[in-house]
Amino acid sequence: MSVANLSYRAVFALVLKRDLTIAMRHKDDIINPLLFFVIVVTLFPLGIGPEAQTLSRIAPGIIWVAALLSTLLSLDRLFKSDHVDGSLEQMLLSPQPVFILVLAKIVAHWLITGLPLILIAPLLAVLLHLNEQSYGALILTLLLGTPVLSLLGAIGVALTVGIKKGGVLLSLLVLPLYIPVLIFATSAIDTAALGLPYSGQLAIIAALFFGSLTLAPFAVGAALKVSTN
Amino acid sequence: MILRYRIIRSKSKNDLHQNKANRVRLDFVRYFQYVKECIFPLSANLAASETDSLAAENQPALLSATNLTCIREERLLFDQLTLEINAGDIVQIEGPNGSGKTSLLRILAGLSQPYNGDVFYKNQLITQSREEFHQNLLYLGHLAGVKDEMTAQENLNFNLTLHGLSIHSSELEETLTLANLTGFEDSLASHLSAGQHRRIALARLYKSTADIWILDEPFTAIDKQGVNSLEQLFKAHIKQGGCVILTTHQDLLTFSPSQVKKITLDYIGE
Amino acid sequence: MWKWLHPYANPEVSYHFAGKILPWLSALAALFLSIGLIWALAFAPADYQQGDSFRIFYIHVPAASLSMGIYLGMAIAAFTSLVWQFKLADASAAAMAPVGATFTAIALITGAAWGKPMWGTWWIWDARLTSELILLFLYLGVIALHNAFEDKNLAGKAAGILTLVGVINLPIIKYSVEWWNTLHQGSTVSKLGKPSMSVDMLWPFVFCFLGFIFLVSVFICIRFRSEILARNSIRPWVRTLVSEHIAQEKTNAV
Amino acid sequence: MQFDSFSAFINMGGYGFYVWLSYGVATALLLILMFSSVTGHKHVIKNIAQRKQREDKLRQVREQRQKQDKQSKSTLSEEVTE
Repeated sequence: MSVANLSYRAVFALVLKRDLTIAMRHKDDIINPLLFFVIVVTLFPLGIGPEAQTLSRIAPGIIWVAALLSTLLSLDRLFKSDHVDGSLEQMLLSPQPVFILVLAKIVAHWLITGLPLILIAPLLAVLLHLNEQSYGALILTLLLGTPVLSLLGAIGVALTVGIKKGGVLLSLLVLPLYIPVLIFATSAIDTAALGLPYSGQLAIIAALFFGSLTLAPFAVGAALKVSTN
Repeated sequence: MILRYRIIRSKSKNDLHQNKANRVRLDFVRYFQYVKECIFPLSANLAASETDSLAAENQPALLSATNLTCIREERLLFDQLTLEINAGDIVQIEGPNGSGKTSLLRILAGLSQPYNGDVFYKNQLITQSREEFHQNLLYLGHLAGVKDEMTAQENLNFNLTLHGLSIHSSELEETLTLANLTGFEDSLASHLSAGQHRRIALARLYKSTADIWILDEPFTAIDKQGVNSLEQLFKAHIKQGGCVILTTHQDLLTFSPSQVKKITLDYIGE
Repeated sequence: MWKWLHPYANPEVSYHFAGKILPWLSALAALFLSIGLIWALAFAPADYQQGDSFRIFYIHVPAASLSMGIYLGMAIAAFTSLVWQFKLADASAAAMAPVGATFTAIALITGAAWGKPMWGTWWIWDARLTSELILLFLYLGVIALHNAFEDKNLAGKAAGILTLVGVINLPIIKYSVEWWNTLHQGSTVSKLGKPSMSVDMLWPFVFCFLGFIFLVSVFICIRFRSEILARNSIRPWVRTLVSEHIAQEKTNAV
Repeated sequence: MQFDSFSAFINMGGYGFYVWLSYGVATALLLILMFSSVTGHKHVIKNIAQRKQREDKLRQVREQRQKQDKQSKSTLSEEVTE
């Protein structure tokens, strides 16, 4: 046995592996938000009507709003179970930087919920008659946008994790912050449908991604310290 | 045991009366003199421990706190609490339910911020030397910090690695044997009993290199034999120059009363 | 440099200071608002395009800019409280949130009432109205978070973090909404833009604006005082203050 | 004065409903805020007074207990001297 200062990468890998292991043993946590996503998207044609033209017009919005909601649904498990069984305290008390721990947990959350969403999105796009030219834009915006959802959402969860009925409050806190991502992502998909370049919107989403990647873990760390207080 | 407890209690009550600022202080020298006068007029044993604690004063206190004030839900739990914990101390915090024992432990561990006052690790603010302090701190709260979805071995491995201790799997099994979890290494924590849960968390103590152990009700759900071996562990830890701060409703059985320092929290609003 | 601020960092001093300036602020607010509003309603000339509906401008614009201003003030207070552990800043941020939310609501409703005769519809997804609506959501989030915590100090810290996240996001949201608006509305130019004001329109506006600023200060003072009391309820000075207050009320009742 | 008569003032050149709606709603909201601020202040004071009463009661109970403790302690020290 030896006392060693773990490298940041080792800490990151340790927490990531732990969270993924837990998720793999609790598969319904992965599947349920995904099912929710699919069901919400299939409800829209039933509510609006099966005309291909209308559907393809609103498809980007539907897919993105459903993605927002299913992320919101899955966010709860990001810190809740760790808070309930005390392992969150232990993590905050470890000599490792909170930034790394938090980032690893968020990345794990994205791998568990964001990635499956991206994989299944083209299938749903087919159901909604999304314009063929938009598929690339859909995947790219989801790829850049869903991490932003996880990062911003983590702030909200960290703030509400100590509150008994934090679920409803969470949506009030987090959804307004999601608006820019929603606007730019859907507009990128719309622009792509017209055959125009959408790199501008993508660049803005990328900027949002890097901005939240650097700032959100700090906010999450501070919020967790308040919540475990 | 009961006798001693009462006298210390009334002593600290006296303190509350005399001192408007309401310091519950751990003034060991005065404390021992008091005990000496009261019960053991001639005790070599006590005299020795008295010089011990005097010698320890030359070094910086392992953990000290000044003027701690804690308010929870707009209730004052303690006010202007000053304490000093040296290497080789075992400190038991007592008080009725809701008197702020857990809050005090959490403040000392740096988990909660006090309303007022500071906590120092070797004369350095714990907020400033966070990493060094956490390297030398082992805190176990009410909640065990054990994941249901992981096996006993995985839990222990994660907890140790996170706190900077790398360990081989053979050693992991040894440690779990010490914690009396033989045969349960590979069972998911969700299949284990409350006591075994607790043991997984406590198994960390056997490998800990931290000086300061802060334990909130470590004996809950632990059987008699387990309590005994934990107390042996505390003894070894203290001998090596560590300190133990704990809350427990039972008294420590294998320690002589003079070894255990007590802090009584029993604050009444002014 | 900050030494002169030191006495005001004491909750007791700030409590009494806020109490002392309160009547002055109220008087100023009443004076400016009565002059400004009467002038705006009865004496200011009608706009040559919008006619008398333009008179909504005199409350809509101050309310809208104050709603943003209060959020900014809240963010500054949250920042000072988080960085320098300045507890009074927490109290002031908590005092500002409901006031800001009310002014945001006023800006929204007056905007809708102005929009109806101008656009023919109560609600239009105009960039300014939309970002005002989102601002309202942000305010409501902060207030809800304040109420969700039992402990006032923790509530202040949590709401402070949310406020700071919000204030970083606010320009992004505003920009994205404006961008979205121009994208979808094409040539429709927002009619709520500030028209070029003549001097006889400007003066009543200035009076109204100042009056609303004083009114906001009155509200914040009252709420700030109660926040200080609630956060320091165990302090002896609060105890004596409260018992004096109760005794006075009893004599008044008799 | 921009208006010839009081009814013209109320009418606001045809926009009366919207103008007075805005001013009315704004006034109402501000009054509600004022009301909630003032009652909130009173509520805080009442709460503190209540808590003070409760703590006074608690202290009385504790003091009684302390007295009993003292008595039992004196009996105890007698035992020790024995």
